[in-house]
Amino acid sequence: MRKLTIRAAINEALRQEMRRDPNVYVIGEDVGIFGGCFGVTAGLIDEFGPERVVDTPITESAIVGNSLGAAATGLRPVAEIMFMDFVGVTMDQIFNQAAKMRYMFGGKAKIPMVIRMACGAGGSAAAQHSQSLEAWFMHVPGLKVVAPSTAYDAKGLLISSIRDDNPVIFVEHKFIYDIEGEVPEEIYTVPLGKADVKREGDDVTVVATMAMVYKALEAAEELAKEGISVEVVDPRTLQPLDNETIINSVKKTHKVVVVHEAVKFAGPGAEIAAMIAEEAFDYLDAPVKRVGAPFTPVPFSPVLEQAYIPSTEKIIAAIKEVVA
Amino acid sequence: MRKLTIRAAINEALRQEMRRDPNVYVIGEDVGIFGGCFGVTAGLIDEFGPERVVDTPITESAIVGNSLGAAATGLRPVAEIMFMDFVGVTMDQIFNQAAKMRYMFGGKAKIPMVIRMACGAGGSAAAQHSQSLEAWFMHVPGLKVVAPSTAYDAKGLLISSIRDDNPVIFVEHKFIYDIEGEVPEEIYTVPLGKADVKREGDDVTVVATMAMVYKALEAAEELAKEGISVEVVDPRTLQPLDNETIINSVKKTHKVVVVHEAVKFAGPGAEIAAMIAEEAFDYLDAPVKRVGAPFTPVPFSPVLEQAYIPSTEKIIAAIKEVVA
Amino acid sequence: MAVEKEKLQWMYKNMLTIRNFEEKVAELFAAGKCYGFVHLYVGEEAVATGVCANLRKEDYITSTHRGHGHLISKGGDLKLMMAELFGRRTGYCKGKGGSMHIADVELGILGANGIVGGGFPIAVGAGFTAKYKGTDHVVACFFGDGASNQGTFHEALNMASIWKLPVIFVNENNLYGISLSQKKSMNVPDVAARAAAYNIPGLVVDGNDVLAVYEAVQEAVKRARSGEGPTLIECKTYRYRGHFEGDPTVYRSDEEVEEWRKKDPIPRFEATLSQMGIMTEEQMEKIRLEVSEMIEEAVKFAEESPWPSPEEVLEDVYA
Amino acid sequence: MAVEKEKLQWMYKNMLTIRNFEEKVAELFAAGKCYGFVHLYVGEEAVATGVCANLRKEDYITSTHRGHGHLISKGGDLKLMMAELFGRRTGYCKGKGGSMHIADVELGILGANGIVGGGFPIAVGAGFTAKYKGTDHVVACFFGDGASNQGTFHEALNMASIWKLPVIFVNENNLYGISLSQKKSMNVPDVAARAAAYNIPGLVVDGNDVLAVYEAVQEAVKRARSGEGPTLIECKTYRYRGHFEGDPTVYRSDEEVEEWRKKDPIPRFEATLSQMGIMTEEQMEKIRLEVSEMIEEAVKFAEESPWPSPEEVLEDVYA
Ligand SMILES: Cc1ncc(C[n+]2csc(CCOP(=O)(O)OP(=O)(O)O)c2C)c(N)n1
Ligand SMILES: Cc1ncc(C[n+]2csc(CCOP(=O)(O)OP(=O)(O)O)c2C)c(N)n1
Ligand SMILES: [Mg+2]
Ligand SMILES: [Mg+2]
Repeated sequence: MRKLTIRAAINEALRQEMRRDPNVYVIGEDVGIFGGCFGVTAGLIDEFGPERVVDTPITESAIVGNSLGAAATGLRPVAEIMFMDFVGVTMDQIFNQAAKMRYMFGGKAKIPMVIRMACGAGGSAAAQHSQSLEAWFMHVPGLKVVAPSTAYDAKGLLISSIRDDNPVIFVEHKFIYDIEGEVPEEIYTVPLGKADVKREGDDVTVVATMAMVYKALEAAEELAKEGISVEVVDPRTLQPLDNETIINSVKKTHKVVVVHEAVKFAGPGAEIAAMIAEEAFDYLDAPVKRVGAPFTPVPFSPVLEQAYIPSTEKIIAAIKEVVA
Repeated sequence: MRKLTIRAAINEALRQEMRRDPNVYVIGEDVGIFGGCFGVTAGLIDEFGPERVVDTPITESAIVGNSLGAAATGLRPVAEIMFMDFVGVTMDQIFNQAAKMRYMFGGKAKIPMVIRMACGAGGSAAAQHSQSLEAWFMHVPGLKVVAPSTAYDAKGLLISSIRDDNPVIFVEHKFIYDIEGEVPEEIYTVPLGKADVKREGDDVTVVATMAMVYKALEAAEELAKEGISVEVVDPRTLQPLDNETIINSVKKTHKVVVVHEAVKFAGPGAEIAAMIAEEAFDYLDAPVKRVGAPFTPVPFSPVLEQAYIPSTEKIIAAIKEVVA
Repeated sequence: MAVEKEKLQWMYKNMLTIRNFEEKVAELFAAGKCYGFVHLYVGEEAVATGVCANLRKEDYITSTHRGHGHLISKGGDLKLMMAELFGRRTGYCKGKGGSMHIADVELGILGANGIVGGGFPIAVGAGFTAKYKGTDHVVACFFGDGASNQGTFHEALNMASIWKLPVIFVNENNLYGISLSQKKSMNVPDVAARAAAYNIPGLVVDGNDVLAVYEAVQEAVKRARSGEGPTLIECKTYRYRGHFEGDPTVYRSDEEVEEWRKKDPIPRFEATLSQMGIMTEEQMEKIRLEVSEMIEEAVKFAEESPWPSPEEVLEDVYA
Repeated sequence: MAVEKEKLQWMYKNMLTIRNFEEKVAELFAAGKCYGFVHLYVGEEAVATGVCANLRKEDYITSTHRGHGHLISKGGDLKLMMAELFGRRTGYCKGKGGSMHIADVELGILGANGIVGGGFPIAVGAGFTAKYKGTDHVVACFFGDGASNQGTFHEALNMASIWKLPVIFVNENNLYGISLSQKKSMNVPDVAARAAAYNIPGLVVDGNDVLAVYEAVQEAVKRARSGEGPTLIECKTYRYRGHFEGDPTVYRSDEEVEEWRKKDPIPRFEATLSQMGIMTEEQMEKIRLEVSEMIEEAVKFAEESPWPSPEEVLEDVYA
């Protein structure tokens, strides 16, 4: 099958959904002629014009709030917040307004909007351009949180997100944009709330998200040589979280390591680990391990950043600890 | 000993620290003649004047950013964000600026500032005036997070927070402001990062925060009648979290229930439970239970709100499940 | 300006309705029948009335924490409003929202809002839809003097201006943001002065004169419908009650309140109506009775309505 | 205006230093020796220079993502700056910050900032300290045309105005916020027009004329030091390079760049200096050499500096 990068897969999802539904449009900073800070919206303005590929001033509260007002009145915006780190300036519009509007109105509003944002470290972009903050959004009732790791998933999940009648936070790890994978040309959906087993195994479950899926697979490959069989589960959506698939894997392997790039403390893995400790305790043969970033802002220097980002070696070490 | 409400204990801490150190001042909306939305700063303006009890426009980003700029240049602001729910409009100044400034500058800045904010449901204040969002701040390296449950702790912890050279998020549960407790008249500190065992017990550990400490104590009292001995641990500060005290309790009881008012999913208890499942797994005889709010915004109607807030009954039921 | 008789009568009735509704709510709140935070609109009735008299059903409004008057003026159902304040299942939000979150999207009411400044960008978004879809709908965005200092004010007015969106920004300057006098919260006498920063018209009107508000907004709506973009209209007014029910109002003098009582928009409009020969005192009395009956009915509806059942807490989070 | 000779010479040298530093960084970045996002100040040298020529060591600045010029002008050490861009332990932030976060609190440099608009409230806070402590320190807050649409702009200018804080808001209007032309991001030709919303002076100056900038800021600093409050000064200028290193600049024309090249602040100031008889071409050449030596030394220092050790990642989070 044809291969696309994650970047191109997302671009294709946007393009196909915009062709299908005239109410779908893209809005954000530099999404037009510039094609988006990461090139994700490249070329869309040529096909759809500036009315549907809307360049905004640098005012994220207005971008999100505008999208919310538009969604509540019949459109289906896909807003881009360049770097996930910038959500701080628009957090209120996301969590108090978009996420809660339906509930506060007693179910009498539909808010079909997607907010795309790029997370992740790896390019020495430092403390305000490298964060992974998905845990915050998981904690907000009313939001869905999507975090793909492959081009196939990215396209199918974005299409599902656009068609969803709720606000969806769509997180894109900026350092996997270039990774290629097979992607059907036609429109298809990947359902929200379904995890995917990226590799089957018997001895230990690794639950990993986004860029960490690749490191987990590398670790699995490495450990296979030593006779340790690792199953890698990618939740793909963090809210709703597919507890069932995760628990089923733990029931089989009895051991689990949760891996993400976000800060470990109170990170996305805290919920996953706590859920396992609560709901699959009787199947566990070892402590629930977590691998995440240390409790520091993201440093700039490549040397420090490499020490900061969870490595394949750290994942291997954690797996060895639980299978020991 | 003399008894004070939590409200009065906080007021006294502010007053005594302002007397001691001319660089300490209070800033926020309606903190002056109005005495703060919850009356916490009542009377301070009479003693210290409008220069040190600073009423601001309704601009939370400017309140926090101003405090940060002042802290970085030699003052010790205590800012008030009336309702914790309002942090969304100033999140960037808190997590990208205040929390990270020291690290980004290579350790060459001191940011002695406190941000007080009131959390919690209970008065039909609905979705945007009732939240408990401490989990967000726990996930931010560079912040400390304090969450007292008693008047004694509130005073001592606030004094420690004011004297700390880092940004401290000081969370006050608005529906325990009126609860009285013994409070020494003199200045004293309660160290940040030390949990407190609010009741000793042998059969099960309940880790509870803020308003939930009282419900946990009620549950303990109730269960004592049935011969179940409950230990109640109050972390008091959530960052740094006193893992040691919690683990020691679990080592003794082998069973644990984590209780908070915040939404359960990805809430503060996720970290506590995951930490226990990782570090005290071998001492656990039962699943790590969590009791928290359901995955919904806070509803308005008293009937719904009562169903929303974790109740003593739910805590009792959870305890019974783990000790069964 | 010639305003049709029916419209003038509607304005009168609407102002009375707001006044009576609010005074009843004050009473019910004191009696423990309504819950939470309640911010009343007593004294400011001319603003919402004069604004919404220019709007169609398809037009939108965004409201604030002090929203009852806006909602009533945009056609909100008194029974559903009252039931919501009572926390009943029959309320506008099934008891989930309360005073600060009442909405009726069908009527274009995009919600009261508990966050000061929260409504600005949402209003701009509704205006964006109108432009995107090529309708001539307009949006009225209500906000206070205090709110005009919030960052979202700036972002939203700028965005509405550059895209010429059909939004009328209606400032209700009641001189205070809770306890802080507008004089201390900004360094310009008029919020309207800020329109210049976005190169849009900015007007000051007497917010206790319903016809003055009506006229100013009429012009702004015309501009908006014809694609000429937003307008900022500042209505100088006053709230007679505390910021919220329970506020001891230590921050203002009785004299000031008295001064403003003399400018009460309702007696003023009554005088105008009888001068213009639009209504006699008897006709007004009839309307007063009608209104108070409507309010009584709303209270009765609310009181007799069922509570939500506890399980309903879990519903309506997602579509 | 009579400016002392030494100050004029300092200005010249400072502008050259920024220009050389930035061009060297462009080269080093292309060679893979500097990392991350680098936003260069080439073309805008007159602004930071003219501003900081009015400041004392005790005064403060807040900077932006495009901060090298500000830092150099406030006295930042070139070696420590360069070492930081190289990610070395000897850098200003021990390699933890990089280009977007360089700071020197001792010199009153409260940091570059990766968040557009992030510095506004921080600047106001430094001004608050000056007022609280009764010093006559002032703060220069640098920001772009794009940043002036962000909500924090509004909140900060309002706060500085009501409290008469000693802050000079220095807008560097280089016509673009990344790809978006200022014409499309706001509906007023001048950012300075926004000063009226806060009732503070708002001026437009030629940002490529260092003496014009100097003079305008001198007045503003005087106001600020004497407790009269903030000023907004818009400096019209242009960046010759892309938004960040690597930007293909598809959003602007070569003609436009050429037009602005003709207004290059450095040759212009050279002409002025020789006209005024302040410096001869030989003296300028001498300074050029001095500057390029300083830059070479800074690069050498950076290149020879040790990397941080991986464990250092955990340090400096808390005091
Ligand atoms: C972001 C935020 N900050 C603070 C508050 C608390 N608050 C509620 S209403 C209010 C005053 C609003 O003043 P104004 O905009 O003038 O409206 P008014 O109440 O006078 O009608 C404040 C400070 C809030 N709800 N949201
Ligand atoms: C809150 C936020 N939004 C967006 C960005 C991405 N960004 C970095 S610089 C920039 C443009 C800033 O334009 P301007 O203020 O005019 O400064 P200039 O780059 O022209 O010097 C943008 C959009 C950011 N860093 N922070
Ligand atoms: Mg007001
Ligand atoms: Mg610019």
